[in-house]
Amino acid sequence: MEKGILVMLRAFTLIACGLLVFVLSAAIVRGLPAIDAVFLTAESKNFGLEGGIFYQTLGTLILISGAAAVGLPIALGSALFQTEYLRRAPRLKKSFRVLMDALNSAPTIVFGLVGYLVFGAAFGVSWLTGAFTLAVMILPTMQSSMVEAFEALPETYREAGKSLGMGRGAIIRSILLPQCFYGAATGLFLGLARAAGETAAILFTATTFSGVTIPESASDPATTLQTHIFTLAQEGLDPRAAENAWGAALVLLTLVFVLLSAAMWIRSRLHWESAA
Amino acid sequence: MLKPTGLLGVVLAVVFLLPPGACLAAANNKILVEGSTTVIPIVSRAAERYRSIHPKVRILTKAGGSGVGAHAAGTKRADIGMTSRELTLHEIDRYKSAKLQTHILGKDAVAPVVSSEVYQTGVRALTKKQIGDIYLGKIVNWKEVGGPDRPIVVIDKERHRGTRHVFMKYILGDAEARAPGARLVTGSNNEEQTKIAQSDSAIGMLSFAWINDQVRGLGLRDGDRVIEPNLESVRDGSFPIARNLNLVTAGPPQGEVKGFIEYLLGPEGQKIVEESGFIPLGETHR
Amino acid sequence: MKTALLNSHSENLRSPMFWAVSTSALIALVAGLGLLGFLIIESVPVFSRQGLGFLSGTEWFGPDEFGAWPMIYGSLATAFLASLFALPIALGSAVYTAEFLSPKPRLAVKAAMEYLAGVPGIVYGLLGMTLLAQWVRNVFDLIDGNSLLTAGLLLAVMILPTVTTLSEDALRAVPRRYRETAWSLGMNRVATAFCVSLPMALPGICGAVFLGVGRALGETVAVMLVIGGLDRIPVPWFNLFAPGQSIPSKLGREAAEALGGGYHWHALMALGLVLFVLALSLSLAGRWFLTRQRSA
Amino acid sequence: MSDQIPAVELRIAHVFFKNHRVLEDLNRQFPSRSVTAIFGPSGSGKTTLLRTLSRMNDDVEGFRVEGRVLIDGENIYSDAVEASRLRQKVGMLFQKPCVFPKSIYQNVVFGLRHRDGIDRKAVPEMAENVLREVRLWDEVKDRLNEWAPNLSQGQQQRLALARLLILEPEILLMDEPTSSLDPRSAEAIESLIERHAKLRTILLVTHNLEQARRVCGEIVFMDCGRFLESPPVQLPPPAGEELLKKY
Repeated sequence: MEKGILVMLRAFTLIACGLLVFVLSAAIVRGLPAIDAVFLTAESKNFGLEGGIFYQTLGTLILISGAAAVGLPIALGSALFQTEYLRRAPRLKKSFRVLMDALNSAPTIVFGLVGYLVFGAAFGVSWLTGAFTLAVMILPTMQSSMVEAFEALPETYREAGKSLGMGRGAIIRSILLPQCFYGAATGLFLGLARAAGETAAILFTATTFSGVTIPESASDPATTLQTHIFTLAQEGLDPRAAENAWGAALVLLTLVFVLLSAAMWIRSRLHWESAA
Repeated sequence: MLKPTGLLGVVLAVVFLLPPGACLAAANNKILVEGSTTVIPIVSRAAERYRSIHPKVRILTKAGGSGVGAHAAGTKRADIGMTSRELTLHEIDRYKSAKLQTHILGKDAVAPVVSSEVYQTGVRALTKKQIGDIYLGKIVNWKEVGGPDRPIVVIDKERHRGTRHVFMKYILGDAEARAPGARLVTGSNNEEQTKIAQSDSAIGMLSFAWINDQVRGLGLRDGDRVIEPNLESVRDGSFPIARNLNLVTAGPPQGEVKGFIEYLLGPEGQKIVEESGFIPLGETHR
Repeated sequence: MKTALLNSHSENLRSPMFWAVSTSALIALVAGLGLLGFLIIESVPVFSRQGLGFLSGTEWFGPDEFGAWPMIYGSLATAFLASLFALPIALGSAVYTAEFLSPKPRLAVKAAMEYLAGVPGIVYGLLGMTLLAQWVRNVFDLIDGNSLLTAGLLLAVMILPTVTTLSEDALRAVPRRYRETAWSLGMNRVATAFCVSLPMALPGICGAVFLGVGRALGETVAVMLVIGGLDRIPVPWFNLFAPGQSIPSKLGREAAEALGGGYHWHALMALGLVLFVLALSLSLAGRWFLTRQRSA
Repeated sequence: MSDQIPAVELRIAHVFFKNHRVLEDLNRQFPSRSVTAIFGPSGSGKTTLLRTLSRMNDDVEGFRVEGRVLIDGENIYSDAVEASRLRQKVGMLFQKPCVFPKSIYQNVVFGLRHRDGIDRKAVPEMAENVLREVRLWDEVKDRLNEWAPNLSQGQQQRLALARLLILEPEILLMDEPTSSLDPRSAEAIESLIERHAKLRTILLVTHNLEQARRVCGEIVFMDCGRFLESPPVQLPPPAGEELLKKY
């Protein structure tokens, strides 16, 4: 009886982990044949059936770095606000956390629609609109990870700073930020990974299908790996489209996994350091 | 490490980046073309060639369907909207202020299409009534129209799509007719084509240019006569589900947009229309 | 509130750090409230014209009246299916990981779940469209593989890592002394896991499931490619082999046509509001359960 | 150093956490340039008293002070007083040393970075002086750039004290600074207190009556959040131990 249940539990765990292996191998088996130097460096042609995904990859990178540039300071600031300036107002602090949870739970397509309405009014369908939209979307991801890092810092560090007569600003600058650097970086990379995998939020706000090269102005749309795969996926009939879709999917997956690995690696350093 | 001064700098940069960003938006030499997935192959091919002649002009295309094309041109989100149907009364009324202008690019026809498996069992043509009944859900099995004993996977398109407009206008007499028999609703031509090919018992509607050996076009039976789904029958005016492929602009085209539309309507552009599987201007009897 | 914020002293007001930090907090606040605010404002025309008829209407057929019920049904049905399929596997692997694995393999499983959660939705969509839909058609002998069931299965895979990780955390949070007590009473590890740890972690596991379902509700592109896109409630209503439509899929398919204004747009925004409210209440309920677990 | 070494005075002060009164009826003056030991069982409120004097509890939810806490004749809980300014005058040494994960030298000069009017060139010399003061110089002079958290507990505490002394606080609050230290470090700190007795106002919380008698001019007894009315100065050591065990 006990044995049987144990075997079953193990099987479930293997299924769960096996899914990752399955997704990865599907992407590799189907996508690898598409990938060569030309595919990575050429412009896409003839509806993505020919050519490569250079500008798509570039577009994804532009969007996520834009999102990070906008979102990071806001996430960092609001995390500090929540942990350092709301210490004596636990109710306010809790409301702020609930607000971030709420933002986190919002479906991504909703960010896309509202992002179009707000940022699109200023920049039209453009990479900048997309970057702003993604920044709002990944804000709670980054923020909560940073809050966690700040709250994990022992109170004694803050008190040691205070006992030396340092103001709150000085404590943040000289103690909190250096000590929580890895925590903040973890949050940043988790947010970037989330942004890189997102399609619905940028479908209407940032992208067009073809003809995009390097954006020349704030009002230029981008093209991204995500939306490229989305279009090609609907064209599954043509084997070239399927192959290129999987090729792009493999590149995207690699990008996301690199970002995630970075986040995990930094986090492991974090634990290592606090243990030391 | 982000120093607080740096942090402050970034915050300020973001705040102060907005106005110049908005200014940048003004000076531009790009043309945004959005809309029908039937027209998009022509425009993208043309854009690729046009760029080799006019390297400074950037032409961006985006799919979405005829409804999106009309909406994008009507709200001036795009410089050119693509539609594979005429503007509806609702659209003309709604975008009155944009003074929409239509430029006919070429001609196309929509055929009822089926999975190759169905075609091979001998279903080669259907009457208007039969197709209508299939979409209304009155005919649900292929054997009722002389095919195999298999339920019909009826594939409909999103309601704003141009292809659906002209197809339903002919089959059910109303461009926006409901299709209670439908099993799937698809968007772009590519998506519909893929779903039909993946199935072994599907019926759908596609522009001629998407017909191939996995997705076969059906003839239209009218009494004893069968009108074959080929460009010949469109050229001679006998195929009834024909339509114009249009470009829509808000007001008369200006500058770079004008140049590109002229290119499309000129001999080079019309050659691309033909290469893409459509009928160029001035080649039909109607 | 002011005194709480400023500690009743003027120190903060003069510090640039305070201003930088509270500006960004303000931006975050505006973003959060603005999102909900815009959805509400944009859907006012719909609810003022149609009232709750918008929610119960079964025909999405403009230009003047829209009914959201088929989409709401589709969203709920797929989310329900997803949790149904994901739960046994997620719970099983959470129990196994938390109760039986030594630290190293445990961390490996956690990392695998984190990667799995990071796989972009569009990649799942591609998989669903090229593989899953075909399998579903063949296995269940359907005339077509695009159905509520397919979407539910795909969503199950997508929420599996979330539910697994959070349930595992909940199980790990059960103090060791309870397990040791059970062992000292002669219970074996399996019995301990199911009769001691699992019941004590139940609030946390509920929270995990709620958060997972909340995520499933919001998924757009993957669902869009396999659900069938038919705005209709299947007949009979529990026929999940039938195609359907979920709210995000509807938004994804139709938004481009109405972007920015018009009654159609307002109807879509109202749909977005319904979706947000559903996802929000699930997720807040989930968080509530999770904090209950932590404080217990 | 300023001649105006401030005195610390409590005027009918009560300290609350939420609605719980943890310190009450504190009414006493700690004169300028004196060393006072505060002695009492655990939980009697000694640490809270020190933290109140340096406003360490400002961030604690529900913390509230009634009455007046005067330093240099000024109520430190009035709105006009900035906590960090106050703490530049009032240095606090905690029971458990907290050194930053930086080098030894960086730790010593850590607080100086946020002070104005420091002559940069003089900093290394200042650092050496304070390290000599706490008798750490000989132990660390060759490895000032090494990682401070690697020091022993006693060395860390002396480092924390040096880090404080370099800022020349006028009032020094010490919360059982030697309770978990090796004798050598404890001795170093005690001797420093003796040497600085006439330079600063020092409040020393201790569990060790012997230590209190050795280094302090005066001993104040605390129990249940109050100063005991008639301090049993002649209390023999065993009785002190008993008082300890009571809690």
